[in-house]
Amino acid sequence: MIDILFFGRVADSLGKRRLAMALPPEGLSLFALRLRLFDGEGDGRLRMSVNQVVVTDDRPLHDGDEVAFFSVFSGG
Amino acid sequence: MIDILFFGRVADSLGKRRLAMALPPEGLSLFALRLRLFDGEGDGRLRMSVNQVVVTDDRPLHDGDEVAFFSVFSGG
Amino acid sequence: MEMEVRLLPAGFDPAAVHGDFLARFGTLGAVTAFTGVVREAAKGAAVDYLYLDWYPGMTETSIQAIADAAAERFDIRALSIHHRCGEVRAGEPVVFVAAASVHRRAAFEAVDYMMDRLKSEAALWKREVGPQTDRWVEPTTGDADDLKRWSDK
Amino acid sequence: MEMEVRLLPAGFDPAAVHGDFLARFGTLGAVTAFTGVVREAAKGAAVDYLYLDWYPGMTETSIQAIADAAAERFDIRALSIHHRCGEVRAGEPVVFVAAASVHRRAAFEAVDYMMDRLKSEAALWKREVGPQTDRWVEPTTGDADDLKRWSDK
Repeated sequence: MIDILFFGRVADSLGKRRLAMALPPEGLSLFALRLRLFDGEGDGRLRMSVNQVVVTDDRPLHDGDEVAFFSVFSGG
Repeated sequence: MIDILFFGRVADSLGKRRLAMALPPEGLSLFALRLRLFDGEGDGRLRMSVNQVVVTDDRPLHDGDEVAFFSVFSGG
Repeated sequence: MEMEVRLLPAGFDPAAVHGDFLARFGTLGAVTAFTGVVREAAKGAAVDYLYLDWYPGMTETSIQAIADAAAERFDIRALSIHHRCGEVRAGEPVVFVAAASVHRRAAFEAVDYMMDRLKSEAALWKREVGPQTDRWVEPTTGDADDLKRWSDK
Repeated sequence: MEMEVRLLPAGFDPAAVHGDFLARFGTLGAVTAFTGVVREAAKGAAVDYLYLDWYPGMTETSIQAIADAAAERFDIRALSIHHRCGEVRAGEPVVFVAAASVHRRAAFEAVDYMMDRLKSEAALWKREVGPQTDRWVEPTTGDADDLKRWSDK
């Protein structure tokens, strides 16, 4: 199982903040997961993290990973 | 009569903060007063004001003027 | 280096935090502080509140990283970051940043730097909500320019 | 423009002044504050107190002129200058400067600017007194450089 979290505009437009998913037996990469969740819509402003570290490159996902999708940060 | 005030290092080295002086009948200019008070020692860091406005040029003094001599400012 | 870094889901009093910071570190000589408060209007539209979405764990880490970078980069001896998350109503403080140093330039620059980075690099997502408004705010090109000021040093 | 400019012969509480300033002007959005405190040592020598000599009337005018220039130059809506004169003991605040604005850059720059000018252009004369020290302090070349930052804009 992996935990998938959504924040900011992304959570809003998906209408959910969290999802648990079993990894398929053939494995799943971060980019493949993104494609599956976001319908390949290719929003250039979509950001990702794995285990709370922002990542920009593709990578295989492992059981217990915490993946998050979100829009650009805006604090202050 | 004119009022002469001293501040900062200048007051310290003269050992006084205030002086009242009658203007001589022939008149007195600011630079002449400075020469009289400071013995022509020409301290380049000596600053002056007349009636609370900093001045750098010579000018005649008038009855009732308030003249001040002081070192460079240091606040903050 | 003394650091206090807080992510706060409830309101706080920046004047009290400032008073405490001054009492502890003021004798160093120089304390600069910045307070950001939610404005009652943005781009002409009334704002009732900001909602700052956050990622528990990662948000704290991202703010701590900004504090660490400031401590490394500037000759300061103490810093404080207090940042709200969740719902912050108009008129309420959203961020307080302070730095203490021996010479004032370092304290000024550190606070300025931390604010610029918090705007774009803290893991927070800001939504503005008002009677006619409900929008996610993204950093402006101005914010990006602010950040660039620090990259050529 | 709201300005409060005070020359104070007795001690004051910068945290309280900051709290009051925030309460009155914080809703503009951005408040920057600087506090200067007398250090317990300067150039390695212990300091008991500063004595700030002042010229009643002219000193107030010179500080007000700095406030007026900041109000004119930066897009701020309120400012505060509290400056001590007379004897200020080590650990006591000597100056507090704050500015409030809609966007934070203006508040930062205004406070930075006022501090740079107060150092060299307020009619005050600072003497440092300690067990082994009794000297009149004059602005350093660093202070002069700080001031020059504002002349090319």
